[in-house]
Amino acid sequence: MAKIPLTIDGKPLEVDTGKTILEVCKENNIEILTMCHFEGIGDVGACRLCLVEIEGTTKLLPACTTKVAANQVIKTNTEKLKKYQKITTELFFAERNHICAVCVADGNCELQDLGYKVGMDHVRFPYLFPKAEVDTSHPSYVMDHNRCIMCTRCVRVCSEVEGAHNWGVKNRGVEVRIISDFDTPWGDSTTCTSCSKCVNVCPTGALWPKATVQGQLVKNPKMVSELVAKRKMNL
Amino acid sequence: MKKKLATVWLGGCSGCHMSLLDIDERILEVVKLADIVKCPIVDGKEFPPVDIALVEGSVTSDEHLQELLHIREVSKVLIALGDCAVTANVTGMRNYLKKEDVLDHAYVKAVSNDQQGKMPGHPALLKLRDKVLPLQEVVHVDYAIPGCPPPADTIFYVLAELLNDRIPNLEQERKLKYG
Amino acid sequence: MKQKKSILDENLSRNDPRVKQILVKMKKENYRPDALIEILHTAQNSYGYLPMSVLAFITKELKVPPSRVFSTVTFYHFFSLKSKGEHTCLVCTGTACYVKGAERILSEIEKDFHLKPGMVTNDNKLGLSTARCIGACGLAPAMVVDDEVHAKVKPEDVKNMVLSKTGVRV
Amino acid sequence: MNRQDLKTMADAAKAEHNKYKHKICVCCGAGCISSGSEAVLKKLQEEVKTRGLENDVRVVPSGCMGPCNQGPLVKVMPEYAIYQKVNCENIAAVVQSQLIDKKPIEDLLLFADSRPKPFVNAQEDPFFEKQYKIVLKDCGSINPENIEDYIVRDGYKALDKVLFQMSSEEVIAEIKHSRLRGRGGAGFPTGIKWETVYKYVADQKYVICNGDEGDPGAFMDRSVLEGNPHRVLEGMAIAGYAVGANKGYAYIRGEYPLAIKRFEAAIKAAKKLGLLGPNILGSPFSFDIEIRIGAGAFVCGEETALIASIEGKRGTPRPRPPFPAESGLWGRPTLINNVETLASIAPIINRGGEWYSEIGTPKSAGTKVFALAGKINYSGLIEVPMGMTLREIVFDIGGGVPGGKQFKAAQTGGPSGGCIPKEHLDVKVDYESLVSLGSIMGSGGLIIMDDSSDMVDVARFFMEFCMDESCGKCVPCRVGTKMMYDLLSKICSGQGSLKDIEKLEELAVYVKEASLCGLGMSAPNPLLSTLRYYKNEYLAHIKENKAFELKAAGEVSHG
Repeated sequence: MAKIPLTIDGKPLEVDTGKTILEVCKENNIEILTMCHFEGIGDVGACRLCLVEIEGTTKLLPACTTKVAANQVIKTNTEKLKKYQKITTELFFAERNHICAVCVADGNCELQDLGYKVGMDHVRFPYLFPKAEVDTSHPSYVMDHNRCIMCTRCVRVCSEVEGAHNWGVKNRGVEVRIISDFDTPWGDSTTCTSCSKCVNVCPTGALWPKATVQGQLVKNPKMVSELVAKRKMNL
Repeated sequence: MKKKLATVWLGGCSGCHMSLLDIDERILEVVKLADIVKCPIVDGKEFPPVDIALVEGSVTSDEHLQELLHIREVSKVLIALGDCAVTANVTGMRNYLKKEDVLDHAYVKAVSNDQQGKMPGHPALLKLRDKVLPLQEVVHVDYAIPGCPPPADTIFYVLAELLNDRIPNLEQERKLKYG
Repeated sequence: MKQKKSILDENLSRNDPRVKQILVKMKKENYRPDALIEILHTAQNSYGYLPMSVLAFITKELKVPPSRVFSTVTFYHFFSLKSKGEHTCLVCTGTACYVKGAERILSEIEKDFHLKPGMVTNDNKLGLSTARCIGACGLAPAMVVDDEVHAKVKPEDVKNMVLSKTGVRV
Repeated sequence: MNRQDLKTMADAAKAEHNKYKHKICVCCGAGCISSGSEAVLKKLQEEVKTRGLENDVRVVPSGCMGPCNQGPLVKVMPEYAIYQKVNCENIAAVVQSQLIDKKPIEDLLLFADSRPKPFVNAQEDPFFEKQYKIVLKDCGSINPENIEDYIVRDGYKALDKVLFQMSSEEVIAEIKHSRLRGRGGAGFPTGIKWETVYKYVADQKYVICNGDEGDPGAFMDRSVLEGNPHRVLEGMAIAGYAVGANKGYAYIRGEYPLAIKRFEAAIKAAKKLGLLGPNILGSPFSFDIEIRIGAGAFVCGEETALIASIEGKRGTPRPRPPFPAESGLWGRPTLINNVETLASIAPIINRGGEWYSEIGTPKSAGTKVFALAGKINYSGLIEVPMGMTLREIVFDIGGGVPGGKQFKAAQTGGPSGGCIPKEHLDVKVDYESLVSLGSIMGSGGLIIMDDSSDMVDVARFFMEFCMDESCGKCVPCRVGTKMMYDLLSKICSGQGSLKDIEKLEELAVYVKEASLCGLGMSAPNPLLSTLRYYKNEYLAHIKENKAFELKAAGEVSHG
């Protein structure tokens, strides 16, 4: 693969063309915060945590969907970016009802980890306290909309990897919600294969296996990434 | 001069105070530098001017609101202690329901043997507000220590820094804990 | 998973003229999934709204996942899952109408007909909705009663206007 | 039909039209129709017939003439006498006095109720005199449902010219030379956009006409589509030829049924004459257009969201790059131009890019159509050269603010724009100057506010719009607009604090920079511009706050 020169955070690098900024950063141990990104499923650039500054561009661009180009000068850790990462994290927490104290994912939650990483000790913006449902109709799993951050990993893994298209998104703006089929109970789904991929890629306590108690959720997110990788190998 | 310290219990379960007690013998270091002048277990009607106020719990009633406004006025440093004070936490879980429905469920519909299914209405009872609010949505908060309960080590760290006239920095991963 | 009774099990009569209209449109669009929005327009025009049974029908005919249909329907303001009422009253709340007092028209309707935007009267006779701009800014404030645009509406005339156009009784 | 046939048809129709002494246009734009112009048209046709004038007078329904709030409007040519608020009762008198007695009825002439003396020739009225019509030139003078009317006025001449006398490169060079910029709002140079799409090699390319005019307070595109659909159609075909696309989509708002109907009719008529379809005018170039009806989502005005919507999905935008020019509709190179941009193409080809580039200002060439509305005497549709001052537009053309009130602000760019205060009335309106004042040109909505407007409430109004229209995909726009709306509502209801203003400012900059698409990036503009020019009004709201129990929020001194 052809190599191109570029600079990330002052470090000169030779990288493969055709890769995204996020891929290149990972290969070079440069930490980029992500939430909607998940190894093995398509990127949508929605969470805005991976925004980077590129010299010569006034817009901030998401590392997950922006391809590297020769002689780019990329910054991933400016004060502005850090400030925005923190606001994004605060908005995540304020949008729905994240009651860590009673959450199955407490202690094993990507949203909590994000909060610790950006040093969020409190949310400065008013909590929205929306009314959100908990769907327990599925025999094995629970969907708790209170904990959902609309990263849409479940939607994408269900359509791209499993091919079932059980999940979708309804409404728009702050009223968006993940839906199963016709916004019908998950247990009544005609498309769900109960494959558990969505449960394993969910970053928070929104999707979890039944009979899990507070703080006891165990996930296996690698399962999906490895599955996708093995499929590509054509063994 | 010794500093003055107060701890307050608003809408919470007192778990944060338990965690405060979990600093164990280090409480002796705290009282070397500060007098605890007001505390749920210290008798005293007035809330005197203090250097540091540790406030547990969220604002759930009119009484809490008045109390908090007073504390803000008489405290140099106000610390929100624990998830209820910082996020509304479990106490805030009634925010997506109607207050009347919640009370109805608790006092009228619930199986109870002391109220005969009646809503208590004594004028001396505190009045619940429609929405439970974390402290920073009501007054300015100087420091927030999240956690349900917050780790004893973090509580002690913050107190020790402030009592020694240093500025605590909570924006470090190991100091923060949610839930 | 155990199969429960689903909306997809319901069947519509292909002889229903409204269903026929949808079928004609689907045929014209070669049953292409990307024509979904066009087909939904046709369905809403024939039914006045989009009943779940119609969504299930479209889903089956186009062979698209139910979640795709439902997520698309709920994204666009034009589509409604509920009946909008036999007669409709639409108040423009675009900028020009806002500046010229669309709020007062809305509160007048609320007072006279006990309707808020998105609501339908109990007898399903009259529905009230708002639009983000109907492009009649020169005539602000504007409202549309059963597809007829009314210009420079005065709040005090609203009641009679709606009554005379729709025959709705208060 | 081949080239010669087109010319023969144009000549014959011209000769036919010239037989008449008068042409009377009855405005049948959506505005005048709602004032009853269709009945007037019918009555007028009868009247002409009863008086035996049908060989002297040609009566045509036309598109929008401009002063929408004076409708129904009737224009008598060649005198250029415009009658306002014509109805079935007084139309006979108009015919009698204007055509037979040759004495116009002054009381019924345009602006008779507000001008000291109305103009017998409306072109002399300042409302029209100051305008420069390119896009709207034929709008209001031709029957939009009759392709002949368009052809008589050099219609499809530009398409003929490019197909037989110009290469794709030459067409693009001409557009670049004209310095035309996208009229949808952002002002990207049209020629460069065309060139980019042209350069990508692909088995299939597309041209999309963006007629999803979503700004509340804007109706330029509606009027053009209703009043002269063939001009847009011709522009699309020329664009297709230039970039190498043979398929076009016209995405039109569902709220504009008349525009959809007329554009559909235009496509049908053009196909019938071979001006659309395979081998246009006998050339090797084929081009077909399909209509896609919008379903009520403002965000679909954004390129990538519009594409998703045409593909039958939720209209959510995706990050760019890749831009639609590289990967657009179904992953193919796609050119997306706004209605007004496309309507400017034919005149540029006919008269040359040089001619067009000399109109307007050095950086913004040509003319711009504005929808003038709000607290203004003469609201309606106008077209002015770029660089005209706001004062001229508001006071000379628009006749100033009614009811003895004072001009307070002009809002441009809708929910993506800002408010321009009194002290900047002399700004020369073009892309750059409006941006420097914290607003944008936008698609052309121009709402005038008088001193009765509460500017914090105005900011709240637009934020509510953006919040409702946010697609919900990215966090800054989805949650940020909601937060800002809540904070603005809090301030409006008198419960705000200084800290809330700080939070608003922080969120506004964040949402502007971190959002995925143009909707989020521009959503804070009305807030930021009102904070910039009317901060005292925000502070006044906060002062009222004293009465509220939560008054201590953020105002207590500490430390």
